[in-house]
Amino acid sequence: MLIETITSVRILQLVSWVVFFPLIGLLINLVIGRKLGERLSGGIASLASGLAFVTAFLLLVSLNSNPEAPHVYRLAEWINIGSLVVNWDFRVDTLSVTMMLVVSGVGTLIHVYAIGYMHADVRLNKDPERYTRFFIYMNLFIMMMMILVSAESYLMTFIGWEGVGLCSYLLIGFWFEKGKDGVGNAIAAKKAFITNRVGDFGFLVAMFMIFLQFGSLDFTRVFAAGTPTGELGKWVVIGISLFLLLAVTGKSAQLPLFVWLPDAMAGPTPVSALIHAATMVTAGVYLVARSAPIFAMSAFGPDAVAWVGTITALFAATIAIGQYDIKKVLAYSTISQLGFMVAAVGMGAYVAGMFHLITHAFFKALLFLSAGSVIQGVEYGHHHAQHVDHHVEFDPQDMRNLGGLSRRMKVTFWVYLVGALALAGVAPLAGFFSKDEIVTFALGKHPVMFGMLLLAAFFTAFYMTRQVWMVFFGNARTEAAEGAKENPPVMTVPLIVLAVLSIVGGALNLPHVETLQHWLERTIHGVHPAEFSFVVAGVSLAVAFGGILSGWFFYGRKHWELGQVDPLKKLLGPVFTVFERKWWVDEIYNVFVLQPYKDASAILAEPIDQKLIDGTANGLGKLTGLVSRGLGLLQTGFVRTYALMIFIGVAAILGYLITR
Amino acid sequence: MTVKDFLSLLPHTVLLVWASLLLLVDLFIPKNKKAITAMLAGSGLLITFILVLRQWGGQSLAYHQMVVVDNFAVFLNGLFALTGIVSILIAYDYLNRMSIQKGEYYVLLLFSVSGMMLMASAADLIMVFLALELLSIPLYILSALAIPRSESAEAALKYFILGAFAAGFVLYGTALIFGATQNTALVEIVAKINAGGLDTGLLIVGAGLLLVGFSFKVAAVPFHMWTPDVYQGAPSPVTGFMSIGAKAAGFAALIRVFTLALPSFSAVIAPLFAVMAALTMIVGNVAAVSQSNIKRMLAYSSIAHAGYILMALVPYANPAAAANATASALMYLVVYGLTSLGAWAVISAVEKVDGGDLGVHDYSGLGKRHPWLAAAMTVFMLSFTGVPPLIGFWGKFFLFRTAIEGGYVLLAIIGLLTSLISAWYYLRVIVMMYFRDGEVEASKAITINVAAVGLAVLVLLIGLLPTGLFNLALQALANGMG
Amino acid sequence: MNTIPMSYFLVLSAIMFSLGAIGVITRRNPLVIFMSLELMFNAANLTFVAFSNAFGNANGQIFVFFVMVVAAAEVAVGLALIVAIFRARGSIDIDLMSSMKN
Amino acid sequence: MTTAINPLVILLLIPLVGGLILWLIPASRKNMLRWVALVTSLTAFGTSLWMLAQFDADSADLQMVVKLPWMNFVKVAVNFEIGVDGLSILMVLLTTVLTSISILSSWTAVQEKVKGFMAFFLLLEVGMLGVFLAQDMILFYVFWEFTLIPMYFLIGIWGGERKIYAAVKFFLFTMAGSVLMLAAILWLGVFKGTFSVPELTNIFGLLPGTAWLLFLAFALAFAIKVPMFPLHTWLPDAHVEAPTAGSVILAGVLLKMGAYGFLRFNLPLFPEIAIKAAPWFAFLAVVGIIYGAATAFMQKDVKKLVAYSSVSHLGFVMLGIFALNPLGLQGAILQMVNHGLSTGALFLIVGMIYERRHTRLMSDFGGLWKVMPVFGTLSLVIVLSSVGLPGLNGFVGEFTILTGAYTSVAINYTLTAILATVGVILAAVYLLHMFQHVYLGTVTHDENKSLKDVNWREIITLAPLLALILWIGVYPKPFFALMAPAVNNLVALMQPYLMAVK
Amino acid sequence: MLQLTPQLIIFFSVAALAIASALGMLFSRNTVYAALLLVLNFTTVALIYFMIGAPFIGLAQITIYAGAIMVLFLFVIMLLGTEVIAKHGPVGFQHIAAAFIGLVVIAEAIFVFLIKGQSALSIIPGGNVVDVMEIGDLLYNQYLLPFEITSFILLVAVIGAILLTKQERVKSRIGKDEAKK
Repeated sequence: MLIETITSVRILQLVSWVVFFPLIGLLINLVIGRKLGERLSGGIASLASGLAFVTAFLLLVSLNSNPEAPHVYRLAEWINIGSLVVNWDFRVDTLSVTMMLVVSGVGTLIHVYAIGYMHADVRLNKDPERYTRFFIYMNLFIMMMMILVSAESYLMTFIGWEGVGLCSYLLIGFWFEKGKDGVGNAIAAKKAFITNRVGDFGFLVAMFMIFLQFGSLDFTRVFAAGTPTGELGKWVVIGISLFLLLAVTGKSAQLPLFVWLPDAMAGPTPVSALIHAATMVTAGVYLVARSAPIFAMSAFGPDAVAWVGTITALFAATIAIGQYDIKKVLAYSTISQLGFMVAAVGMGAYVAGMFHLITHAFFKALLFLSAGSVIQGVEYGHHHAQHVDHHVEFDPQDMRNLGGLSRRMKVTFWVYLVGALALAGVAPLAGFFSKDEIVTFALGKHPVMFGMLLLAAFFTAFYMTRQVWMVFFGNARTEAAEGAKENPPVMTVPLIVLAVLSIVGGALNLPHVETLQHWLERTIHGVHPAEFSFVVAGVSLAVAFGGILSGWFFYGRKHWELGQVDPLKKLLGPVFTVFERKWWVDEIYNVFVLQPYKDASAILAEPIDQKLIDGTANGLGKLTGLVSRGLGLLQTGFVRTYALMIFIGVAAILGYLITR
Repeated sequence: MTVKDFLSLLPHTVLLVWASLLLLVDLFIPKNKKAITAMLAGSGLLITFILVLRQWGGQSLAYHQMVVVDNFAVFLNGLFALTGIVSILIAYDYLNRMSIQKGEYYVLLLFSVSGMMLMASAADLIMVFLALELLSIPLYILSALAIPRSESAEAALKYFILGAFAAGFVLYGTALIFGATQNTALVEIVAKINAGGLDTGLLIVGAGLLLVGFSFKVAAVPFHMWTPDVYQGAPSPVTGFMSIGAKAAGFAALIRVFTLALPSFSAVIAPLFAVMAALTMIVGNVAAVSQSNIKRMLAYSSIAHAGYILMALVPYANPAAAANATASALMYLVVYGLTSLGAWAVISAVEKVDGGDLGVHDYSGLGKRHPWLAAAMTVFMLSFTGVPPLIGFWGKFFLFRTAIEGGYVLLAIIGLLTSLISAWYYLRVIVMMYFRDGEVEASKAITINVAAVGLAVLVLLIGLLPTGLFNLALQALANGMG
Repeated sequence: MNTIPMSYFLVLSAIMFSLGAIGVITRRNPLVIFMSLELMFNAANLTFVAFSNAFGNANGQIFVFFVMVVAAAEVAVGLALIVAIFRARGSIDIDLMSSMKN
Repeated sequence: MTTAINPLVILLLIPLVGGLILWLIPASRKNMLRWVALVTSLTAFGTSLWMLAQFDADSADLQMVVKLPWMNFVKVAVNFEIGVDGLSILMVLLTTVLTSISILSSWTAVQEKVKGFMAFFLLLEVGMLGVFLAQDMILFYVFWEFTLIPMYFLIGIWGGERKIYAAVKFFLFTMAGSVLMLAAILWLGVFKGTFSVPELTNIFGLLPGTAWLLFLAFALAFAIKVPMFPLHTWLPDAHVEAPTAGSVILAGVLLKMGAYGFLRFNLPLFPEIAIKAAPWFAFLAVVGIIYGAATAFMQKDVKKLVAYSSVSHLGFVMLGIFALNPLGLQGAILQMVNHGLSTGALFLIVGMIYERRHTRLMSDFGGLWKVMPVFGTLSLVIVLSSVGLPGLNGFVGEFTILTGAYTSVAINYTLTAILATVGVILAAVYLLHMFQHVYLGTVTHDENKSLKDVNWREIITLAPLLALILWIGVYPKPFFALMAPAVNNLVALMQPYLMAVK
Repeated sequence: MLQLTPQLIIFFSVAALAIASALGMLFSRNTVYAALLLVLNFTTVALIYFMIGAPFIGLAQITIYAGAIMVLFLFVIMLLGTEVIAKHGPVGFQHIAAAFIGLVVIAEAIFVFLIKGQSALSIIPGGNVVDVMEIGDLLYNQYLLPFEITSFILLVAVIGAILLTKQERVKSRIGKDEAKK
């Protein structure tokens, strides 16, 4: 009976509840959250997210037994003007359900973790009032993410797409009065939003082109439309794919729009884990996977995607090597891993990309949360070491200030290690399988791509090793690190769950079993699994170990001392500086984009608007006044002049009249 | 002279006799009781007004074609009589405050009004000339009423010299037209012209010279230059009176002679009108912008308004627009008259004994100190600007409509753009009254305040239902001579 | 034929009229200005009388009669005005009467 | 369709009567004056709802038409002809809503000359409603010009430091455009024999040159009012100097009169010219979008920033109108409503902080969200609505407009729409810049530390706007449904010309 | 072709005298001379009137104009003692401009009257004499109304003359304020 119920197709109609549960949660917290107290407030939010997960799971079960896809459920009409018909339609297929599961699953764990984390965080930042607000934002995020993945049309996807951007903005700026000069976080939030908007611009233009070409924005109708004919049609599809790529680079932090993600680490750590590692940033990957039929029509759109992903993967990895901030390293690592995913979907390896998306969600969320655990543990130590009246600037995220935490925060250490190894691609952890699949695809695609991805993988292993050693091994380099202590179970339990998932996640799509492959094939047609090759697997495993070994070579043999120069810098010199300074990308943007825009605006606002345009308007007035005074000069006051003027008038009139 | 002749000119005759008798009666009225003179003068005008109204609908040439009584004349005569009444209301308090209260003021006013009425009724060029003198000479004297104030003397002398100068052109023009047609009666002239075979050179030069004289009276460019000085120098109620009276009389003659008697020359005259109208609108409005004295500003504005009326008269011979041309001009004379008299009433109320508080900036704070006067002034200024739904808008509306109907779109656009410029200086008065603080004081006399507020109410009310006025103006042409 | 063309009279009157106008424009003394005005009126009168003769009717002469009366009236007012101004200011120079301008 | 008691006439009368009642109340009874004004405006709002109830959304026709003879001179009749259709009904509702809100917002902000303020406001409402309801060109012009007077006084008497400059500039600029419009109206009336807009629709037999001139005369009047670049320069001054309620109405309704004018006159009267002019106007609209955004970014005064943002937003509206397809037009009309709500609300929040601090410079603020959390949250929603965040009203309008522009046959340059889309990015730039400087960061000024959060009256003032912002964002269907038939009608009117031109 | 008949010679001489006296008035520095030259002009014009059959008007011209009005002028000149006023005013271009425009107007008159004129009218010296009877008849019949109006004009002029020249016993407040300034 029960089985029958949950496998029936009617269960799929529940899909809108993945949106409504978080909405209800956020409304409850919005209205009475402050009165509920922290536990209850956080609990409700987590429950809302958890119920969304349950719903998603029910969908999974039902969908499994109702393979005829896709299922579309209409909630309400939305826009219906002429040929533009867009409705609040939810789409249930394997791809969307997969994303829902990842989002709500990881999301719920992070919610639970945040109950503990935020309890401490709001006190450290001296504003406990803001606790509820955090969970409102988090539920809003889950809701928006659910809209994004469950949408049946590009436009509805876009709502979620920008909605999660908003949540990102709000959560990066959660401590809006903190950061550099008191506005650092606010500026980081703004940067994230605006950079994302640049990507969204691409999304919008892509939508216009889709609408013009296919006459609809609904996935079903667009994908069913078939390849446009003619030269124009060909270029339109290329345009669509390239503008979608722009959207992807914004949301998934790819070159050249990745710059916001490192700064986004200003948000509370659960946010970094959920939004800026596990879910939101992968929306770009999802978008490409979702738009697979369009990319399939496009001549070189997929290649562009693949190359952008590949270059980003390598580029970000190099930067990660030169960072000292524990979260920044992870941020660049995220960019790099997103590069892998984007490269994968670009190569047509949609399943591989999705697979990596899922595993990455597990281990990167794990890493971030663990980093948060580290930070809070160290903050705790810092506060205990601190005397009340004098406050020394201290950065608990700077790895140079840490060290030796493996002894003080044992759970955190072990789960971190799991995450790091998974990320490095050590078999049989989750990361190995997913990354290996991508690398295998790359070999088939282009040798250079293959080489670059391998190099990125090598760097990944290297910087993770560097990080683990700097944070957890050696001696505690500051008092704070000395006094660090393990966090409560509400935080560590989710970590352990995620660690387990990071270990076993690879089972989702084991070679030759390929559960995920078969599951997603129902939605994304025409993808084939990569032929598993022991050679490639061996090479990639070797690369991982090579990275770890060289990492150990530089950072493991000799413990880091406070104030020392990075050992790698001695070896690489200026090259390392390039990594350390992030290839000066921010500076380049500043010189070539921001400053010119500011200058142009200043010119428009002052010389053009005030002087030229307003000046012209006022000048016309002044001119009238001038002419007026000029006419006044004729009015001499002498009656004889007036008589003369009359006489002149007479002469003129007579002159005119007699010549007619 | 027959009884019919006498009855035709009954209002004029009554007014002239009333004025002469008032002159005698005034001798027996003590200096401090000139209110009686004022009231007697007012009642004379009222009686005249009633007599004028009774003539509506009839049409007759009288006194050997010297005068004509038609609706056109009646319409304007009514306007003149009312103008006279309002001027008395405005003047009485003003003259008291300035200590120049004289019974002769009212007598001369009545004579001037009768001159204007004769002008509107004149059907012979001799009558036009004599009426012109009868209306002008009292105005010269009234302008000089405030002597020894130097502005008054200056204004009177300038007005006199230039007025006589212009009258000379009228006279000479009349002589030439007489020479061309052997006649001075308009009906005969029309008949002669229609018969053909005339010395058109003489005729057209004569017409040109008449135009000069009339343009002087209505203050059209380039015969406008007396206006600012005279308006500024003459006592304010006198200025108010002549701003509408003299202008309307000038237009009465202009319309009578040119549109009714000489339409056959329209091909030659219309371009002349057009150029003059354009120049008048531009010069009047632009020059007003830089004025700081409110009387001078309104003088330029009066020039500008003459330009608008002239603009509507340009297509006077175009059969499609002719009726509307004259009707809209007549209507605008009423519109301008109501608004202008009102504005001058306020100015008279605000003016000080020493001639102070005549600057636009002196009106600062009037809105607070004298809300009624200020509100009235606001209405007048907005009406001058042509903001709906005030009467000024409808006046301009019909004028521009006529110009466009007659095919002079460019002229209409010039008019519209210059009325935009006019908004600038009219608004400045409102700015001063409401947006600036000041300690301005104004007369609290009931007459002048009633005149100002009453006119404002009229401007507002007629503005809501302007049809009646325009239809009246149309009917004024229904039985015109010619 | 011992007639004189009408146009001669017209030109003569035009010249006199113009001279009068020039006088109004150029002279500073208002008395002379008045005289110049009288000259202008006089020129117009000449035209009337000449036409009257040419047409053989008396209407033009009647007109002249009226003009003379009006001229007399104007002169009376004008002279009175000058007297009043002279009393008030001690001068009748019209160029000094130019305080209102622009 | 005539009903015994016509809502439109009553709607026009209510504020007028309210104004007269105000006149009878002594000036010293300030609260009574406020209540009377509020009740009047709410009654007007109620009447507009009644009108909505009577409105048949499936019909493209003018409804509730009243046609009374007003003037009849010689050949051409001027009628008191009013009616409402899909193009105007939302504008009427917007007017009544915003007037009530504006009056509520000036409850404490206006303490001097309350009587005059409220009376002018109600008069202004009469004028605005008249503009949207009038179906006779002369009547339209009368109402159009009439709105100038109350607004002129509202700016001039209750305005800021440079109020006189701003008031006069506002008056002169608007009049500059409308005088030429009057010439065009007169020309049409005289030579086409009627002033009635429905009768004039799709007039034939105009020479191309004449049609162009008439079109431009109308367009100039409306473009100044909208305002389109480069005729916008009166707007920042007027907005900054006007009292809060005045700015709300100015941005919320008066600017819409310009855009509405294009819809009501330029498109139906001169379809062929409109199609030919579309690329040029679209170009100007896009320049306005980007120019307004860039200029807003440089402003130091919050109110000025919002003012320039109007230039940018109205650029979208104009782009939508000249897309000349259902998408663009419906988007434009909705965006007119949206801009009224969002920018009106923005001016309200600026007014609220101005009332507390008597400054509007961004440099005087910072960290307000911390001090005034509720206010900060409300502001954020409003700012995001203005940014065009999906799920809020601004996005629906902008997206439909941009899609319309992109697919427009009349504009025919897809680059136009793409450039306009850049405006979406730039809007985020200047608005978030403002939000950061005013609300985020630390509290930099001690005066700001003790600021009171919004009170209930202020929340009630903002609440209807927020509700509408969310409603339109999530479920705009009823709004689109109201205008769809009329817009389709308009498009159908242009269709033959569109075929001919392309 | 122009034939110099005696009538023409007389006309030209008289016309020359008229123009010369007018010019003399125009240029004379002394107001008294100007007045006397104007009298001469009026008299010459009266001569013309006699010549072209308008004896009544000629007589009136001499009595009213040359006699009464000019005496009035001389009277005022002497009363005020303002015979000479400096010739050159503050507006220098005035004379040249006036002369130029005057010449233009004269040229226009010559053009329209002499060159372009189609009028075949001519004057018969000594002919078409209008006697006083005829004038009186016209004046009291056809021109009764204008005649009456002129009387009112004269009345107004009288009132004006008295009003303007009457010395107020009690000076008006304006006068006092003016004096204080």
